[in-house]
Amino acid sequence: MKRQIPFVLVFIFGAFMVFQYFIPHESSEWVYEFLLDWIIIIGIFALALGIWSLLRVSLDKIKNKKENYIYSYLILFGLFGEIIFGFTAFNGNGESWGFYLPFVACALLAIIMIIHTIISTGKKTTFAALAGVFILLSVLISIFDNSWSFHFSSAEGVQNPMFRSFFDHILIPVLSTMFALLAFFIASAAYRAFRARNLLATLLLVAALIVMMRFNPWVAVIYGDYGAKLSNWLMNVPNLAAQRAIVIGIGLGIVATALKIILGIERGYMGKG
Amino acid sequence: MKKTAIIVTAVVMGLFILSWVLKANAVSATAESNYILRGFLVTIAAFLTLSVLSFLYKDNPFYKFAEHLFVGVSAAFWMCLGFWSTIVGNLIPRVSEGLSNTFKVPYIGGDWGNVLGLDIMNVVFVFPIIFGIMLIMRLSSNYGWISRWPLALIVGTTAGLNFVRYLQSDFIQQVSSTFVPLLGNNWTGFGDFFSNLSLDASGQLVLMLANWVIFIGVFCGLIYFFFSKEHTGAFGKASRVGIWILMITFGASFGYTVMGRISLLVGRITFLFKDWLEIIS
Amino acid sequence: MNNFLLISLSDIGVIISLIVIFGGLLWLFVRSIKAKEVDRRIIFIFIFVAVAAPILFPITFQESATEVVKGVYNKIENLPAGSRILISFDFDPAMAPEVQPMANAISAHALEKGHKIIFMSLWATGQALLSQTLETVIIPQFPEKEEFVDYVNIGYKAGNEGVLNVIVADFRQMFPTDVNSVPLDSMPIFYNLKSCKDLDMIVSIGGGKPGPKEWVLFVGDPGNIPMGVGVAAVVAPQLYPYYPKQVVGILGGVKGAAEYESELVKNYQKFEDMETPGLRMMGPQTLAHIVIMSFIIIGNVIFFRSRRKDGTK
Amino acid sequence: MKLKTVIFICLLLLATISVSAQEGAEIVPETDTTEQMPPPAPISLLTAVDTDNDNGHSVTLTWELSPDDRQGAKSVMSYEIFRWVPLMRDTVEQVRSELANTGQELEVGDPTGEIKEKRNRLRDEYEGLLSRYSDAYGQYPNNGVWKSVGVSPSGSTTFADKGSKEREAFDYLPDYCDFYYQVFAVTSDAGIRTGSEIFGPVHSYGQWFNTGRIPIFVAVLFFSFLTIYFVQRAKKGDDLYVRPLAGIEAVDDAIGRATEMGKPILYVLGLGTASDVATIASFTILGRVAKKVAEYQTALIVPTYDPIVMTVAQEVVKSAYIDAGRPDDFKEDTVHFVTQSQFAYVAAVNGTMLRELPATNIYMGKFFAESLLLAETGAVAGSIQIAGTDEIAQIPFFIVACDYTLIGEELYAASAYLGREPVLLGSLKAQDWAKAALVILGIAGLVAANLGWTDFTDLFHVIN
Repeated sequence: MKRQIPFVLVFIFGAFMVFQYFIPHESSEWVYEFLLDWIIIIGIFALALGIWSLLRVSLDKIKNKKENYIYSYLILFGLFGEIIFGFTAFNGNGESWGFYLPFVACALLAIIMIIHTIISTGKKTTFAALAGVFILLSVLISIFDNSWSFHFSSAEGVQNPMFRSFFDHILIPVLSTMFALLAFFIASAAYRAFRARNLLATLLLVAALIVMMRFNPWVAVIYGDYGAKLSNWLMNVPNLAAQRAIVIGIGLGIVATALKIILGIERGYMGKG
Repeated sequence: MKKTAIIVTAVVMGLFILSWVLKANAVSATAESNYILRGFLVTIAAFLTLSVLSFLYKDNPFYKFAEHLFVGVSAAFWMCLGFWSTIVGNLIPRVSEGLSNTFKVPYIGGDWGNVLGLDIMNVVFVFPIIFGIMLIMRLSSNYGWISRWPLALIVGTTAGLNFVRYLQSDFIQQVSSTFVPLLGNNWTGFGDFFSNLSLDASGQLVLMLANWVIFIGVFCGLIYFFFSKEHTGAFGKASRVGIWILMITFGASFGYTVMGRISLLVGRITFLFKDWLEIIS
Repeated sequence: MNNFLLISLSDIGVIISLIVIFGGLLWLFVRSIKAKEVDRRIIFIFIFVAVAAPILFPITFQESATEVVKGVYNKIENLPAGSRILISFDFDPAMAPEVQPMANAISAHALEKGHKIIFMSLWATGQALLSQTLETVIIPQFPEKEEFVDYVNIGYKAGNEGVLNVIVADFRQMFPTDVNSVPLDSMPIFYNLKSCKDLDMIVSIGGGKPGPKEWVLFVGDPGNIPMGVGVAAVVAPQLYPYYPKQVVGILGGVKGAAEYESELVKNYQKFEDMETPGLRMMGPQTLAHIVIMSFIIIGNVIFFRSRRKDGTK
Repeated sequence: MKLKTVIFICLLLLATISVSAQEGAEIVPETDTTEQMPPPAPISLLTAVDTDNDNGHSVTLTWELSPDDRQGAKSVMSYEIFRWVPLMRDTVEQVRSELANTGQELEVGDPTGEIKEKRNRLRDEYEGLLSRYSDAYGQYPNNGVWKSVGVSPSGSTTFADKGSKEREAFDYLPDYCDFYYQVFAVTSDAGIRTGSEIFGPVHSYGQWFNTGRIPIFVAVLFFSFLTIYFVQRAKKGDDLYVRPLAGIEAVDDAIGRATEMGKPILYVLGLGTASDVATIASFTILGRVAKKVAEYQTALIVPTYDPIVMTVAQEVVKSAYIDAGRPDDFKEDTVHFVTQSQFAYVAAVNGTMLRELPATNIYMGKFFAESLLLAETGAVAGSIQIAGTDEIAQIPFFIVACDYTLIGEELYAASAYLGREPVLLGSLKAQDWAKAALVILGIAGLVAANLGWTDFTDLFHVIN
């Protein structure tokens, strides 16, 4: 029973999605549209699952003082800092910040202390007392400072300049620099792997060189337009053919797997390998 | 060993503070408010950029610092956006009038009428919440199995969508695109063909060649992907041609990609030079 | 595609950095004949210098547009004024240096031709970049264009392909309002515009998933709407199978952006002095490509020399 | 303050639009004119039918061109299409716009609940009106006017009067109502025009089958038949050959190598979700690898990106250990969640590679830009690397940086090949037959295209 119901569900929803494609009637469209909405909404709950796992892994490291556990505090700071920014808003015109940043600091420390109270084995009372102090401080600030406010009631938190600042000055630099590392790695991979060991490797190497040539101004001087034309031809003709062959293959593979899933032939994804 | 680490950390901290002060000073000159904060933010962005770049040398504490901070902030960022845009923006207006008022979003439930005193839209959109909660039940060891239901919903729906969609886009469409005239699009006879022979990209010969290469490439490529037949004889030869064409393509795409990766590095270095050091305009 | 180098001889910085790069490469080449492998960190340093030097001391190149790029350009050029174009920003800050110049150039071109633009994004992180384009390109360059009439920003919606599935049939179901909660029904630009099928053209700019490919599969192709795409170089080859049937043209990577910009600068007086980040980025590109190609050659020299050594032993 | 301004502007715009719409729309066309120029000849054979293959709410008109279409002095420049609408439509539209306005007012705030009450009242009224709509249309030609619904350029002989299916949209077009149409041939002087004969009544309604998609329907049936047929045959015990895949053969050797070296195996599932086909294929391969690993008692590390993928992978590995007869050796943290952020995930996996120095790295699933970051770091760590992905853009990087790579569809085939389960092999056989059919169709289509038989190539034309 426990095992069968999910496969029945898979069949029902899968078969519906196949049939609705052929049914233009609005009742079919209606169901189709809200099913898609459902999936988007369920996805958000999965995100909560992810955050929970992240927290659990970090707390586990801190609790057991595993290697590099000190860095797990950074995860906690980043996580809760950004959440606080995302749910509070700044009322002022950007001139006066009041005690907003001290509040954030107190709230963050309070959260960390609460977590410590929960996970620590000894010194529970010390952590609890510290947590109390920081909670009190942040409550006091939130009562007496009018330059900012909680915005549990509207999406203004996302417009909070600090929320955006964290995005602009922490997320973006790390993300785009990680990505930029690829410029270095692509060079070292080319150096290491592009060696004419056999026919296939040579084909790979020559094609790569031809395409990269179009950036070489001296090649353009010697061969005129033909270098660039050859590289475009490579990208447009053999590339198109190979892409199409792969796309058709992958398409068929996906279609076959989808069919197997709908019919309950493929069951590996439910955890029985 | 320990001593060097302390010295390096101290130097980096010193540089960080120096950059912060100088940057704040530079910002304050442009009469922007909160210059201390702005100076800090630009400095931390530069610091994180350099920290990640230091990974090229080897794994080190600065890299770990950037990485862990990044993990925390990104998780929270996605969560906040998902909450405001999907839960508040899409779900709440459809299920609860009270919550809609609290979150100041227009309540759109009730548009589909009532059945047995229940609002249809409310009922329909309560299901994803139930499924979402079932998904979270995964955390429970006793009721974890129930999380398979929403998984079944997601997998089943996507499978159904994929089934017809890929059949159309990647199969029927791609096949019909392969129906190309092998003699080129405006064939005017052999006499004309040989008298106007040129290597020009829009010339008849090149167009014809392109169509032939596409035709042979697609079919040899497909033959390479035959799994249930031994690749011997003519079949094996065709499959060889197939893998050659695949390799040429992979080499070409690799070479093509270099450009994009360099651009990303340009972006980062420009940031360092322009926004942080201000040595270029 | 006539690239030729326009180095002003007075530029000492350029000369020095070129000497450093090519001298270093020569030295490595000599070493390679003795079959000595190069440490990856040395390659990293070369790449860094090759990219950083042209940023400090600009080197410029000339560009002219190729057919695939012209496909997008001509489509925008030939649409009757007042056509409605949707431009979707499907990228994140990491990809932005590569594709945002295209987004800027295409938006500017479309507005200049008198088209109306609907901006949106399938990536949460794209929304900030979208506002950036509005604030730094559209508003300063086209002060006479009115929001809600000539362009509108309807922002980001979560749901990836799900969003596309919905808007191909009905816009308002996914986007009842624009980014500032102004209802679409109140905007002249959305008058009589129900779904994507009522658009005259869609331009998707991106490089990941969901991105241009999903737009083609889920919207452009089923809705039979002309699609132009601007993509990061890495995914450009993937879109070629859809050209020219399902997409009118492709801008691939920064080179595509540079070509589009050069076409704009050439044909429009208004754009003569505009910022051309795409063109500017070609200097580092060229040097870095040469460095990588040199390393491939060096690697092969090492390979053949060492094989010979092994053979003689 | 800012919000108020915006709303004010919006209301203003809305008002302008509705006013202009009313001005422009409901003109009873004047057919007789006192100009010297004679009116053009009317169009002929006007017919209107429900638009095919849609959800209703649309009527398609066809006609024969006016003889004066772009001809001569009284040249017809365009055709204006009119539909008869009952007078009640004004009331409907008024209630509708009031209803829409209350929606906007609600956004500003509704402290007393007054607006909400008004909205409910309006909605009841609106629904009541709509229920009488059909009757009102049925009263033709009494109590109604002709309303312009669109203009079609000269030379065109069809027009789709398409409305919205949303009941509260401004262009809602009800189904199953008697519609009457008239088409005017209009000259360059908008006043000089000639109306056609009136056509009606016609209904719009939704269809239950999209005939334009028959080719796909046939493909669905064909493919399902093939799959079921070969799966049945495989179940009966037919021996099905699968050609060896170098990448998969290498997996067993790599596990052996890791055992000899006493180093772990790193299995990366990629960034896919549990519904991605590549990830689903990867689960099957993971099951095989885990079983071998359990038999050899080697260590396995599976960092995951997606929480759902993590839980599934845990169960897959667990059952593999049970199958291998070593359930006690299974540890929960073999499979662990890292984070749901692409580059942070990569950073963590890269760290693992440099610290644990695994003998073998296996990358199977969906990979994006991180493919090369992972594979290069793995190469630095000196591991044997086997990769497989269906993400076409990333295949070149794996080919360059890894020792073995499964290209695209090979990844799906590998799961069948490794599993050796007859049903999976059967479906692989079906895939090959579909491919063969495709090659034959392709060649036939090519011949047809070259001989100019468009009838055949049109068979593959899918109407959307």
